[in-house]
Amino acid sequence: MNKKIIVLCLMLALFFALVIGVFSLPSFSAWESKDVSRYYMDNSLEKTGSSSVVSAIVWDFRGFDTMGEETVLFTATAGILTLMAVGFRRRK
Amino acid sequence: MLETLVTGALLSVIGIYCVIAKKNLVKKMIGLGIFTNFIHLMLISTGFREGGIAPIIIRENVGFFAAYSVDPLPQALVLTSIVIQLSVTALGLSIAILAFRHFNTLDTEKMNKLKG
Amino acid sequence: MLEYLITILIVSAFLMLAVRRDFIAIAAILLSFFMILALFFQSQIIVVRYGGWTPPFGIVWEVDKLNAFIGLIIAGMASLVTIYSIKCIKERRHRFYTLLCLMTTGLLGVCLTGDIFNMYVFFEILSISSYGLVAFFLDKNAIEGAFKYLVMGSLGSSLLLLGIAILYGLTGTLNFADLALKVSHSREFMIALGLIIGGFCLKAAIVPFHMWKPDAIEGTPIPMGALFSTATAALGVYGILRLLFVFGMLQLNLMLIILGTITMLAGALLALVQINVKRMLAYSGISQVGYVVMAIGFGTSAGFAAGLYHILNNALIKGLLFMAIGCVIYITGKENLDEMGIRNRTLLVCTGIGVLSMAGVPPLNGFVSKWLIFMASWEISPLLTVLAITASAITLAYGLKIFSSLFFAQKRAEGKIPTTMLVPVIILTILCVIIGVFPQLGLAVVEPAVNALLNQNQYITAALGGG
Amino acid sequence: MDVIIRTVTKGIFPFILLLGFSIIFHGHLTPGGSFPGGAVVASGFALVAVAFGLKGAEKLISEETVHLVEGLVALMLAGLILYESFVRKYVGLGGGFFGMWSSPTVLSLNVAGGLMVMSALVLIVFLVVRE
Repeated sequence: MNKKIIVLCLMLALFFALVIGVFSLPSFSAWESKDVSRYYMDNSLEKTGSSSVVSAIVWDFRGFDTMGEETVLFTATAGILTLMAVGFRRRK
Repeated sequence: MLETLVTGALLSVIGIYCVIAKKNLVKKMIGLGIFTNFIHLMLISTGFREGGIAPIIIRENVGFFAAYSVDPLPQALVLTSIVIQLSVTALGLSIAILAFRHFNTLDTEKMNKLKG
Repeated sequence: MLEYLITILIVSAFLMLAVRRDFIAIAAILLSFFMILALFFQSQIIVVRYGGWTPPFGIVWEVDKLNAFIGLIIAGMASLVTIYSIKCIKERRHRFYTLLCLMTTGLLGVCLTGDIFNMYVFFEILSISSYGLVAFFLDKNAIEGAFKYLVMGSLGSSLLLLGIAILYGLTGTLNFADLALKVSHSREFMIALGLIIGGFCLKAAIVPFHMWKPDAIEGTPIPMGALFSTATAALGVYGILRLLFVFGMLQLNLMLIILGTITMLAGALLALVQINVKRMLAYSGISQVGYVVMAIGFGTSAGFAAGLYHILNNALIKGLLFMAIGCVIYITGKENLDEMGIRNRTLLVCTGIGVLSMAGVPPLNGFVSKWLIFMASWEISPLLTVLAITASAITLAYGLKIFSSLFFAQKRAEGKIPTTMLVPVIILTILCVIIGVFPQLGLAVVEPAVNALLNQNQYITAALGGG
Repeated sequence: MDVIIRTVTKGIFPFILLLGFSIIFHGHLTPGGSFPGGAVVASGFALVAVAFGLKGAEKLISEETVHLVEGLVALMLAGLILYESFVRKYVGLGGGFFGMWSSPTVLSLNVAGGLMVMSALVLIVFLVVRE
């Protein structure tokens, strides 16, 4: 119980530190300097034909990331197959 | 913008508290999820724009779309990151199921290495 | 050629799910090793643009000498581990190989990519497949180690993602080279870089984040222990190096020296008190990574050469020790230090060479890189040299513990070791001796990597220029 | 489960599938795409697994089918993404903007990704329900 109170106090301190840090944070970079996403917005319709810019980025401009993401999903499936499929047979 | 950052600070503190102080494996996973959601919030708030519109081109706004839309790139990154978070949560919960089968409890106090 | 590499690895992992033949994964990993070997001997920087988009907008992979050096260590260890596990893993081998294939994908992906978010994605492939592999045996140790690793590893990769988010907010781009051009060395940038380096420190098991490693290694199959101590550790150090150098942030030297020294001493001291041999080797691996980080923190070219050389030697020695001890455990079935007597002569000689080399006995390879580290540290501060020699002495002490338990055991178990398990051990032993006797060979491998490290401008221009 | 849930499931299941595939196929025109659509389809199968048990769900889609779909889709994805987006090269942009065929690349990849997400989630649900 004592430990819990200590952790709680630490967390409160961390929260206030974060809030103070947030107020002193300068704003993120100006809109004009983001030329990468500017390029995506300007060229999505002409170069990929997709009118949803997010879909165009996910599947075409940065398609390799999404390939990796599907591999992550497959990895989780393979991991769960490793963990679960055996226990089922053993119990039977 | 500012309230997003304050909410983010709150979420991160709740998440870390959950992971460190809670004794239940499933609650630890929930804490991890909250912490990751804080990061998704931060990531998507980097694309914030005052009075922006959704990044979808329709017939009516073809010409002046880019002047009003919010940043689409963080949204794509968050989409990828959500799937990754789903995979980690699924694997973690199935490990928790196996732990329950071994120890008949989800309490870390009754296990050997996960104490503290 | 690089795009074929990743295609082969991923597709063979997918095929393993349906076809369940081990040779697919074995062939894929061996093939990837030969591809990396071919890349290593190319002179210029290779850039691959996925999907045909030009760099700041699309995703690039980029291989210079540093990448190729670390990738060679990773792919070499992965292929040795693959050969070793043919007989070592007895049940559900197709699942093991599926996950091993994916883990190799993740390791090589993080190592070779030139885009920071792509790095995060491959980092997660690596992490998730490692969680599955740690839990592979499904007993109590494995499950607890896997859960601990999962919670800590997910927090670490969350920190990585947070750092990436701040970097994107500051600059609006994700490509390494483009980031290096656009970034300004402000306080927010330091915070972001610290978060990302924290994520990599967790993978390399630097001391404040080292708790997962002994528990995870105690539960895993022993070939995975070899991979964690060599390839994953090398990858963590590579991440720190690449980020520091591509952004030109050499002010963090002092932090690296302090972390490295603490890691070195704490790892060695904790290894001394262990009775389980897997845990002892795990702590020993942590201690050796401490040497590397300390040497990198010196900031001199002698320090970088010594650090990179020690990565290579640590990979050879730790791989050798884990695999040899794995053979011993294969025969005796016990993991405690005082029950490790065996009769097999070849194995005894190999393990002996590994232990002596780890302790830094002169004609072997461990001595060369440790000597280089001592020399480099003398220029910075003699105190560091004293600390490094102390840690080396402690290494000798626990090395002798393993040595005596092997050579002066009362009970000696008989048993036959499969050839596929013995071949990687012998290969690594021969490499250890050769590099120890002819240190110029090792330096010839390390020297181009150090040059690439010091000339990051080439990396940046190769990514963005050249149409 | 009791009869109400079974009846409701029978009625609602085709519409869940329809909604999911509609989200997938309009991924390049509207918000959403492969992951939300695939998750909706998988939730339909999860509903069947809850209502009729695992036996009932495996009548609809067996584990072997899921494996097969996953393998085929993975090959398709790897081919589509890694080889310089050959759809864009050889098919090009099909006709006017804002239409169903305006973007063959994104459409085909969305369908492949949606099937991948669906098969992975269905497999995970099956494995965990079997416990």
